[in-house]
Amino acid sequence: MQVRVQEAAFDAGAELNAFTTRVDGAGAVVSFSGIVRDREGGLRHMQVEHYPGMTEKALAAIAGEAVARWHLADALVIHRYGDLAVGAPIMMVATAARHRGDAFAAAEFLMDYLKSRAPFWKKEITSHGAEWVAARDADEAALGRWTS
Amino acid sequence: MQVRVQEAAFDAGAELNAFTTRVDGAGAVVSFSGIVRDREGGLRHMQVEHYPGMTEKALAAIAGEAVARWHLADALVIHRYGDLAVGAPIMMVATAARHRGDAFAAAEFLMDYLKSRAPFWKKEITSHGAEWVAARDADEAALGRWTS
Amino acid sequence: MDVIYFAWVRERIGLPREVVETRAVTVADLVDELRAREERYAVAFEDVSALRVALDQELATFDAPLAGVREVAFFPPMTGG
Amino acid sequence: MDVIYFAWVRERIGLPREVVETRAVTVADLVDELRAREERYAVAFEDVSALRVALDQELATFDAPLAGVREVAFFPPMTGG
Repeated sequence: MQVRVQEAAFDAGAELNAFTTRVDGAGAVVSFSGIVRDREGGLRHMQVEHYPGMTEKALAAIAGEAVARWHLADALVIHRYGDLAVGAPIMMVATAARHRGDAFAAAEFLMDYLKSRAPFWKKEITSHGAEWVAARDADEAALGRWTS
Repeated sequence: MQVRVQEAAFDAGAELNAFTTRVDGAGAVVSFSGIVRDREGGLRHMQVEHYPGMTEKALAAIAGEAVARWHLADALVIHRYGDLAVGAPIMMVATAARHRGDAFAAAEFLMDYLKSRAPFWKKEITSHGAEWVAARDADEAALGRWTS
Repeated sequence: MDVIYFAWVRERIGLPREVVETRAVTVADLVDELRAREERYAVAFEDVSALRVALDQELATFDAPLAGVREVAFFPPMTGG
Repeated sequence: MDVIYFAWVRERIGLPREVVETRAVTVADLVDELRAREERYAVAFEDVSALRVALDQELATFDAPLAGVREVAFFPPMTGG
Protein backbone atom coordinates (compact mmCIF):
# COMPACT_ATOMS: atom_id res chain seq x y z
CA MET A 1 0.00 0.00 0.00
CA GLN A 2 1.43 3.32 -1.04
CA VAL A 3 0.06 6.81 -0.38
CA ARG A 4 1.80 9.89 -1.77
CA VAL A 5 0.87 13.56 -1.37
CA GLN A 6 3.04 15.72 -3.55
CA GLU A 7 3.29 19.02 -5.38
CA ALA A 8 5.21 17.58 -8.33
CA ALA A 9 3.48 16.30 -11.43
CA PHE A 10 3.44 12.54 -11.93
CA ASP A 11 3.17 10.24 -14.93
CA ALA A 12 -0.02 8.17 -14.52
CA GLY A 13 1.07 5.59 -17.09
CA ALA A 14 4.48 5.09 -15.50
CA GLU A 15 2.84 4.82 -12.06
CA LEU A 16 0.36 2.25 -13.37
CA ASN A 17 3.17 0.14 -14.85
CA ALA A 18 5.28 0.34 -11.69
CA PHE A 19 2.26 -0.63 -9.57
CA THR A 20 1.38 -3.55 -11.87
CA THR A 21 4.96 -4.84 -11.78
CA ARG A 22 5.02 -4.60 -7.99
CA VAL A 23 1.84 -6.62 -7.37
CA ASP A 24 2.85 -10.16 -7.96
CA GLY A 25 0.13 -12.56 -9.00
CA ALA A 26 -2.80 -10.16 -9.21
CA GLY A 27 -4.64 -10.63 -12.48
CA ALA A 28 -6.80 -7.51 -12.32
CA VAL A 29 -5.58 -3.92 -12.05
CA VAL A 30 -7.93 -0.92 -12.01
CA SER A 31 -6.80 2.69 -12.14
CA PHE A 32 -8.58 6.00 -11.87
CA SER A 33 -6.93 9.26 -12.81
CA GLY A 34 -8.35 12.72 -12.32
CA ILE A 35 -7.31 15.40 -14.80
CA VAL A 36 -7.73 19.17 -14.39
CA ARG A 37 -10.54 20.07 -16.76
CA ASP A 38 -11.82 23.39 -17.97
CA ARG A 39 -15.49 22.82 -17.23
CA GLU A 40 -16.91 26.25 -18.01
CA GLY A 41 -14.22 27.69 -20.28
CA GLY A 42 -11.65 30.26 -19.19
CA LEU A 43 -9.84 28.14 -16.60
CA ARG A 44 -6.23 29.32 -16.22
CA HIS A 45 -5.18 26.86 -13.56
CA MET A 46 -6.36 24.96 -10.50
CA GLN A 47 -5.07 25.54 -6.99
CA VAL A 48 -5.24 22.58 -4.63
CA GLU A 49 -4.87 23.30 -0.92
CA HIS A 50 -4.52 20.54 1.66
CA TYR A 51 -3.97 19.94 5.36
CA PRO A 52 -0.43 18.58 5.75
CA GLY A 53 -0.34 15.82 8.33
CA MET A 54 -4.05 15.09 8.29
CA THR A 55 -4.05 14.45 4.53
CA GLU A 56 -1.54 11.61 4.70
CA LYS A 57 -3.31 10.07 7.71
CA ALA A 58 -6.74 10.28 6.09
CA LEU A 59 -5.53 8.75 2.82
CA ALA A 60 -3.68 5.94 4.60
CA ALA A 61 -6.82 5.19 6.65
CA ILE A 62 -9.00 5.09 3.52
CA ALA A 63 -6.52 2.87 1.65
CA GLY A 64 -6.19 0.59 4.68
CA GLU A 65 -9.97 0.27 4.87
CA ALA A 66 -10.09 -0.66 1.16
CA VAL A 67 -7.42 -3.34 1.59
CA ALA A 68 -9.30 -4.74 4.59
CA ARG A 69 -12.72 -4.81 2.91
CA TRP A 70 -11.74 -6.38 -0.40
CA HIS A 71 -9.24 -9.04 -1.36
CA LEU A 72 -6.65 -6.60 -2.65
CA ALA A 73 -3.08 -7.48 -3.47
CA ASP A 74 -2.20 -3.78 -3.23
CA ALA A 75 -3.51 -0.21 -3.49
CA LEU A 76 -1.93 3.07 -4.57
CA VAL A 77 -3.07 6.64 -3.95
CA ILE A 78 -1.29 9.73 -5.31
CA HIS A 79 -2.74 13.23 -4.82
CA ARG A 80 -1.16 16.54 -5.77
CA TYR A 81 -1.45 19.99 -4.24
CA GLY A 82 -0.34 23.45 -5.39
CA ASP A 83 -0.90 25.04 -8.80
CA LEU A 84 -2.04 22.60 -11.48
CA ALA A 85 -2.28 23.35 -15.19
CA VAL A 86 -5.33 22.47 -17.31
CA GLY A 87 -4.88 18.91 -18.59
CA ALA A 88 -2.50 17.97 -15.77
CA PRO A 89 -3.12 14.94 -13.56
CA ILE A 90 -4.54 15.87 -10.12
CA MET A 91 -4.54 12.44 -8.57
CA MET A 92 -4.78 8.75 -9.22
CA VAL A 93 -5.71 5.57 -7.41
CA ALA A 94 -4.89 2.03 -8.46
CA THR A 95 -6.03 -1.31 -7.04
CA ALA A 96 -4.90 -4.84 -7.77
CA ALA A 97 -6.78 -8.04 -7.01
CA ARG A 98 -7.28 -11.59 -8.23
CA HIS A 99 -10.77 -10.79 -9.45
CA ARG A 100 -11.88 -7.69 -11.26
CA GLY A 101 -14.94 -7.16 -9.05
CA ASP A 102 -12.75 -6.52 -6.01
CA ALA A 103 -10.41 -4.23 -7.93
CA PHE A 104 -13.30 -2.15 -9.32
CA ALA A 105 -15.21 -1.89 -6.05
CA ALA A 106 -12.13 -0.92 -4.05
CA ALA A 107 -11.13 1.75 -6.58
CA GLU A 108 -14.60 3.28 -6.45
CA PHE A 109 -14.59 3.14 -2.67
CA LEU A 110 -11.19 4.87 -2.55
CA MET A 111 -12.44 7.60 -4.86
CA ASP A 112 -15.69 8.15 -2.96
CA TYR A 113 -13.93 8.49 0.38
CA LEU A 114 -11.04 10.49 -0.98
CA LYS A 115 -13.50 12.99 -2.53
CA SER A 116 -15.38 13.72 0.66
CA ARG A 117 -13.11 12.68 3.53
CA ALA A 118 -9.55 13.67 2.58
CA PRO A 119 -8.71 17.31 3.36
CA PHE A 120 -8.20 18.80 -0.11
CA TRP A 121 -9.84 21.94 -1.47
CA LYS A 122 -9.81 23.03 -5.08
CA LYS A 123 -9.92 26.60 -6.32
CA GLU A 124 -10.38 27.48 -9.96
CA ILE A 125 -8.45 30.48 -11.25
CA THR A 126 -10.29 31.65 -14.35
CA SER A 127 -10.19 34.64 -16.65
CA HIS A 128 -13.07 36.15 -14.58
CA GLY A 129 -11.59 35.58 -11.16
CA ALA A 130 -11.06 32.83 -8.61
CA GLU A 131 -13.65 30.50 -7.11
CA TRP A 132 -13.57 27.62 -4.65
CA VAL A 133 -15.04 24.46 -6.12
CA ALA A 134 -18.24 23.58 -4.24
CA ALA A 135 -18.69 20.10 -2.82
CA ARG A 136 -21.29 18.10 -4.76
CA ASP A 137 -24.20 16.54 -2.87
CA ALA A 138 -23.78 13.53 -5.16
CA ASP A 139 -20.28 12.97 -3.76
CA GLU A 140 -21.51 12.93 -0.17
CA ALA A 141 -24.42 10.69 -1.17
CA ALA A 142 -22.02 8.27 -2.87
CA LEU A 143 -20.62 7.30 0.53
CA GLY A 144 -23.96 5.79 1.50
CA ARG A 145 -23.49 2.73 -0.65
CA TRP A 146 -20.46 1.58 1.37
CA THR A 147 -22.09 1.71 4.79
CA SER A 148 -24.76 -0.95 4.46
CA MET B 1 -13.44 4.88 -29.74
CA GLN B 2 -10.62 2.49 -30.47
CA VAL B 3 -10.66 -1.33 -30.55
CA ARG B 4 -7.50 -3.32 -31.18
CA VAL B 5 -7.03 -7.10 -31.39
CA GLN B 6 -3.37 -7.96 -31.64
CA GLU B 7 -0.79 -10.64 -31.00
CA ALA B 8 1.92 -8.17 -29.95
CA ALA B 9 2.48 -7.15 -26.36
CA PHE B 10 1.43 -3.63 -25.41
CA ASP B 11 2.47 -1.15 -22.73
CA ALA B 12 -0.61 -0.47 -20.55
CA GLY B 13 0.90 2.70 -19.05
CA ALA B 14 1.81 4.15 -22.44
CA GLU B 15 -1.66 3.28 -23.74
CA LEU B 16 -3.29 4.94 -20.72
CA ASN B 17 -1.27 8.12 -21.27
CA ALA B 18 -1.99 8.23 -24.99
CA PHE B 19 -5.71 7.71 -24.31
CA THR B 20 -5.76 10.42 -21.63
CA THR B 21 -4.03 12.89 -23.94
CA ARG B 22 -6.48 12.13 -26.73
CA VAL B 23 -9.65 12.72 -24.69
CA ASP B 24 -9.89 16.44 -24.43
CA GLY B 25 -11.78 17.82 -21.47
CA ALA B 26 -12.63 14.59 -19.68
CA GLY B 27 -11.74 14.82 -16.00
CA ALA B 28 -12.11 11.15 -15.13
CA VAL B 29 -10.22 8.26 -16.71
CA VAL B 30 -10.65 4.64 -15.59
CA SER B 31 -8.54 1.75 -16.82
CA PHE B 32 -8.64 -1.98 -16.30
CA SER B 33 -5.78 -4.23 -17.22
CA GLY B 34 -5.76 -8.00 -17.13
CA ILE B 35 -2.45 -9.72 -16.47
CA VAL B 36 -1.60 -13.40 -17.04
CA ARG B 37 -1.49 -14.88 -13.56
CA ASP B 38 -0.25 -18.20 -12.30
CA ARG B 39 -3.30 -19.14 -10.23
CA GLU B 40 -2.42 -22.67 -9.24
CA GLY B 41 1.36 -22.68 -9.66
CA GLY B 42 3.19 -24.26 -12.57
CA LEU B 43 1.79 -22.06 -15.35
CA ARG B 44 4.25 -21.88 -18.26
CA HIS B 45 2.23 -19.64 -20.52
CA MET B 46 -1.28 -18.81 -21.62
CA GLN B 47 -2.63 -19.41 -25.11
CA VAL B 48 -5.42 -17.12 -26.25
CA GLU B 49 -7.45 -18.20 -29.27
CA HIS B 50 -9.98 -15.93 -30.93
CA TYR B 51 -12.37 -15.74 -33.89
CA PRO B 52 -10.86 -13.28 -36.36
CA GLY B 53 -13.55 -11.10 -37.86
CA MET B 54 -16.17 -11.76 -35.21
CA THR B 55 -13.85 -10.59 -32.43
CA GLU B 56 -13.39 -7.10 -33.83
CA LYS B 57 -17.12 -6.79 -34.56
CA ALA B 58 -18.12 -7.98 -31.08
CA LEU B 59 -15.69 -5.63 -29.32
CA ALA B 60 -16.74 -2.65 -31.45
CA ALA B 61 -20.40 -3.40 -30.67
CA ILE B 62 -19.71 -3.63 -26.93
CA ALA B 63 -17.68 -0.41 -26.93
CA GLY B 64 -20.35 1.36 -28.99
CA GLU B 65 -23.00 0.25 -26.51
CA ALA B 66 -20.89 1.63 -23.62
CA VAL B 67 -20.46 4.99 -25.33
CA ALA B 68 -24.20 5.13 -26.01
CA ARG B 69 -25.26 4.22 -22.46
CA TRP B 70 -22.95 6.52 -20.53
CA HIS B 71 -21.65 10.02 -21.13
CA LEU B 72 -18.26 8.92 -22.33
CA ALA B 73 -15.72 11.13 -24.03
CA ASP B 74 -13.99 8.03 -25.36
CA ALA B 75 -13.36 4.31 -24.82
CA LEU B 76 -10.44 2.03 -25.62
CA VAL B 77 -10.30 -1.78 -25.82
CA ILE B 78 -7.12 -3.76 -26.52
CA HIS B 79 -7.10 -7.59 -26.41
CA ARG B 80 -4.26 -9.90 -27.31
CA TYR B 81 -4.22 -13.42 -28.73
CA GLY B 82 -1.47 -16.00 -29.17
CA ASP B 83 1.07 -17.15 -26.59
CA LEU B 84 1.28 -14.92 -23.51
CA ALA B 85 3.92 -15.12 -20.80
CA VAL B 86 3.10 -15.11 -17.06
CA GLY B 87 2.97 -11.48 -15.93
CA ALA B 88 2.23 -10.18 -19.43
CA PRO B 89 -0.79 -7.97 -20.13
CA ILE B 90 -3.67 -9.86 -21.78
CA MET B 91 -5.98 -6.95 -22.38
CA MET B 92 -7.05 -3.53 -21.19
CA VAL B 93 -10.01 -1.22 -21.38
CA ALA B 94 -10.06 2.50 -20.66
CA THR B 95 -12.95 4.93 -20.40
CA ALA B 96 -13.01 8.71 -20.11
CA ALA B 97 -15.89 10.85 -18.90
CA ARG B 98 -16.66 14.12 -17.14
CA HIS B 99 -17.77 12.30 -14.02
CA ARG B 100 -16.13 9.31 -12.43
CA GLY B 101 -19.38 7.38 -12.01
CA ASP B 102 -19.83 7.12 -15.78
CA ALA B 103 -16.20 6.16 -16.35
CA PHE B 104 -16.32 3.41 -13.69
CA ALA B 105 -19.69 1.98 -14.77
CA ALA B 106 -18.74 1.92 -18.45
CA ALA B 107 -15.41 0.20 -17.72
CA GLU B 108 -17.15 -2.49 -15.66
CA PHE B 109 -19.77 -2.93 -18.38
CA LEU B 110 -17.05 -3.30 -21.03
CA MET B 111 -15.29 -5.93 -18.93
CA ASP B 112 -18.46 -7.88 -18.16
CA TYR B 113 -19.48 -8.06 -21.81
CA LEU B 114 -15.99 -8.65 -23.10
CA LYS B 115 -15.59 -11.61 -20.70
CA SER B 116 -18.69 -13.46 -21.81
CA ARG B 117 -19.56 -12.11 -25.27
CA ALA B 118 -16.31 -11.58 -27.15
CA PRO B 119 -14.97 -14.75 -28.83
CA PHE B 120 -11.76 -15.40 -26.91
CA TRP B 121 -10.74 -18.66 -25.29
CA LYS B 122 -7.86 -19.11 -22.89
CA LYS B 123 -5.80 -22.25 -22.47
CA GLU B 124 -3.29 -22.67 -19.66
CA ILE B 125 -0.10 -24.53 -20.49
CA THR B 126 1.26 -25.80 -17.18
CA SER B 127 3.97 -28.17 -16.06
CA HIS B 128 1.30 -30.93 -15.78
CA GLY B 129 -0.30 -30.36 -19.18
CA ALA B 130 -2.71 -28.05 -20.95
CA GLU B 131 -6.21 -27.06 -19.92
CA TRP B 132 -8.88 -24.77 -21.31
CA VAL B 133 -9.98 -22.18 -18.79
CA ALA B 134 -13.61 -22.80 -17.83
CA ALA B 135 -16.13 -19.97 -18.02
CA ARG B 136 -17.20 -18.79 -14.57
CA ASP B 137 -20.90 -18.71 -13.72
CA ALA B 138 -20.17 -15.43 -11.92
CA ASP B 139 -19.10 -13.87 -15.21
CA GLU B 140 -22.33 -14.83 -16.94
CA ALA B 141 -24.32 -13.66 -13.92
CA ALA B 142 -22.50 -10.30 -13.96
CA LEU B 143 -24.28 -9.41 -17.20
CA GLY B 144 -27.61 -9.38 -15.40
CA ARG B 145 -26.98 -6.08 -13.71
CA TRP B 146 -26.83 -4.22 -17.06
CA THR B 147 -30.13 -5.46 -18.43
CA SER B 148 -32.60 -4.00 -15.95
CA MET C 1 -21.70 -23.64 -45.74
CA ASP C 2 -18.50 -22.94 -43.80
CA VAL C 3 -18.45 -24.54 -40.37
CA ILE C 4 -15.76 -23.35 -37.94
CA TYR C 5 -14.69 -24.80 -34.60
CA PHE C 6 -12.80 -23.13 -31.76
CA ALA C 7 -11.02 -24.14 -28.56
CA TRP C 8 -11.82 -27.68 -27.34
CA VAL C 9 -14.53 -28.12 -29.97
CA ARG C 10 -11.81 -27.69 -32.60
CA GLU C 11 -9.52 -30.07 -30.69
CA ARG C 12 -12.16 -32.78 -30.31
CA ILE C 13 -13.22 -32.66 -33.95
CA GLY C 14 -9.62 -32.36 -35.04
CA LEU C 15 -9.97 -29.59 -37.58
CA PRO C 16 -10.55 -25.84 -37.46
CA ARG C 17 -13.01 -25.49 -40.33
CA GLU C 18 -14.71 -27.41 -43.09
CA VAL C 19 -17.27 -26.94 -45.81
CA VAL C 20 -20.51 -28.81 -45.04
CA GLU C 21 -23.24 -29.54 -47.54
CA THR C 22 -26.48 -29.61 -45.60
CA ARG C 23 -30.21 -29.11 -45.85
CA ALA C 24 -30.49 -28.59 -42.08
CA VAL C 25 -33.19 -26.04 -41.27
CA THR C 26 -31.90 -25.01 -37.85
CA VAL C 27 -28.60 -25.08 -35.97
CA ALA C 28 -29.93 -27.99 -33.91
CA ASP C 29 -30.61 -29.96 -37.11
CA LEU C 30 -27.04 -29.31 -38.26
CA VAL C 31 -25.72 -30.48 -34.90
CA ASP C 32 -27.72 -33.71 -35.25
CA GLU C 33 -26.25 -34.29 -38.72
CA LEU C 34 -22.70 -33.68 -37.51
CA ARG C 35 -23.17 -35.89 -34.44
CA ALA C 36 -24.29 -38.77 -36.67
CA ARG C 37 -21.12 -38.55 -38.79
CA GLU C 38 -18.38 -39.86 -36.53
CA GLU C 39 -17.53 -40.48 -32.91
CA ARG C 40 -15.33 -37.35 -32.65
CA TYR C 41 -18.31 -35.18 -33.66
CA ALA C 42 -20.57 -37.03 -31.24
CA VAL C 43 -18.07 -36.31 -28.46
CA ALA C 44 -17.68 -32.64 -29.39
CA PHE C 45 -21.44 -32.08 -29.53
CA GLU C 46 -22.32 -34.36 -26.63
CA ASP C 47 -23.68 -31.54 -24.46
CA VAL C 48 -24.85 -28.55 -26.45
CA SER C 49 -25.64 -26.66 -23.24
CA ALA C 50 -21.84 -26.36 -22.91
CA LEU C 51 -21.59 -24.89 -26.43
CA ARG C 52 -22.23 -21.57 -28.10
CA VAL C 53 -22.97 -20.91 -31.75
CA ALA C 54 -22.46 -17.90 -34.01
CA LEU C 55 -24.14 -17.44 -37.39
CA ASP C 56 -22.21 -15.18 -39.75
CA GLN C 57 -20.22 -13.96 -36.75
CA GLU C 58 -23.22 -13.05 -34.57
CA LEU C 59 -24.11 -15.05 -31.46
CA ALA C 60 -27.26 -17.11 -32.04
CA THR C 61 -29.30 -19.87 -30.41
CA PHE C 62 -29.53 -23.53 -31.39
CA ASP C 63 -33.10 -23.12 -32.66
CA ALA C 64 -32.06 -20.35 -35.06
CA PRO C 65 -32.76 -20.98 -38.78
CA LEU C 66 -29.85 -21.49 -41.15
CA ALA C 67 -31.49 -20.00 -44.23
CA GLY C 68 -29.07 -17.58 -45.90
CA VAL C 69 -26.29 -18.28 -43.41
CA ARG C 70 -22.81 -18.69 -44.90
CA GLU C 71 -20.67 -19.26 -41.80
CA VAL C 72 -21.55 -21.26 -38.68
CA ALA C 73 -19.13 -21.35 -35.72
CA PHE C 74 -19.27 -23.67 -32.71
CA PHE C 75 -17.28 -22.99 -29.55
CA PRO C 76 -17.35 -23.23 -25.75
CA PRO C 77 -18.44 -20.27 -23.58
CA MET C 78 -15.99 -17.42 -24.06
CA THR C 79 -13.25 -16.76 -21.53
CA GLY C 80 -11.68 -13.50 -22.64
CA GLY C 81 -10.67 -10.59 -20.46
CA MET D 1 -4.67 25.55 21.40
CA ASP D 2 -3.72 25.81 17.72
CA VAL D 3 -6.60 26.79 15.49
CA ILE D 4 -6.12 26.31 11.74
CA TYR D 5 -8.23 27.52 8.84
CA PHE D 6 -8.36 26.25 5.28
CA ALA D 7 -9.77 27.36 1.93
CA TRP D 8 -12.40 30.12 2.11
CA VAL D 9 -12.49 29.96 5.92
CA ARG D 10 -8.82 30.95 5.88
CA GLU D 11 -9.50 33.68 3.32
CA ARG D 12 -12.43 35.16 5.26
CA ILE D 13 -10.59 35.20 8.57
CA GLY D 14 -7.43 36.41 6.87
CA LEU D 15 -4.93 34.10 8.50
CA PRO D 16 -4.02 30.43 8.21
CA ARG D 17 -3.51 29.62 11.90
CA GLU D 18 -3.41 31.18 15.32
CA VAL D 19 -3.00 30.22 18.94
CA VAL D 20 -6.25 30.64 20.89
CA GLU D 21 -6.55 30.70 24.67
CA THR D 22 -9.95 29.28 25.49
CA ARG D 23 -11.96 27.49 28.10
CA ALA D 24 -14.54 26.38 25.56
CA VAL D 25 -15.89 22.93 26.40
CA THR D 26 -17.03 21.93 22.90
CA VAL D 27 -16.24 22.93 19.34
CA ALA D 28 -19.54 24.82 19.22
CA ASP D 29 -18.50 26.86 22.28
CA LEU D 30 -15.22 27.72 20.57
CA VAL D 31 -17.08 28.78 17.43
CA ASP D 32 -19.28 31.08 19.55
CA GLU D 33 -16.19 32.67 21.11
CA LEU D 34 -14.54 33.22 17.74
CA ARG D 35 -17.73 34.60 16.21
CA ALA D 36 -17.95 37.18 18.98
CA ARG D 37 -14.46 38.46 18.33
CA GLU D 38 -14.70 40.33 15.04
CA GLU D 39 -16.86 40.68 11.97
CA ARG D 40 -14.51 38.55 9.81
CA TYR D 41 -14.93 35.61 12.22
CA ALA D 42 -18.68 36.13 12.31
CA VAL D 43 -18.72 35.98 8.51
CA ALA D 44 -16.50 32.88 8.35
CA PHE D 45 -18.62 31.02 10.92
CA GLU D 46 -21.99 32.36 9.78
CA ASP D 47 -23.31 28.96 8.72
CA VAL D 48 -21.60 26.07 10.48
CA SER D 49 -23.61 23.57 8.43
CA ALA D 50 -21.30 24.64 5.55
CA LEU D 51 -18.24 23.89 7.68
CA ARG D 52 -16.31 20.85 8.81
CA VAL D 53 -14.04 20.51 11.83
CA ALA D 54 -11.08 18.26 12.63
CA LEU D 55 -9.68 17.71 16.15
CA ASP D 56 -6.03 16.69 16.18
CA GLN D 57 -6.38 15.85 12.48
CA GLU D 58 -9.43 13.62 12.81
CA LEU D 59 -12.85 14.67 11.51
CA ALA D 60 -15.20 15.51 14.38
CA THR D 61 -18.60 17.05 15.02
CA PHE D 62 -19.40 20.48 16.44
CA ASP D 63 -20.66 19.02 19.71
CA ALA D 64 -17.35 17.19 20.31
CA PRO D 65 -15.50 18.05 23.56
CA LEU D 66 -12.20 19.95 23.34
CA ALA D 67 -10.61 18.42 26.46
CA GLY D 68 -7.06 17.34 25.61
CA VAL D 69 -7.24 18.64 22.05
CA ARG D 70 -4.18 20.49 20.80
CA GLU D 71 -5.14 21.33 17.21
CA VAL D 72 -8.55 22.38 15.87
CA ALA D 73 -9.05 22.91 12.14
CA PHE D 74 -12.03 24.53 10.41
CA PHE D 75 -12.67 24.17 6.70
CA PRO D 76 -15.38 23.80 4.07
CA PRO D 77 -16.48 20.36 2.79
CA MET D 78 -13.56 18.71 1.03
CA THR D 79 -13.31 18.72 -2.73
CA GLY D 80 -10.36 16.45 -3.51
CA GLY D 81 -10.14 13.83 -6.19
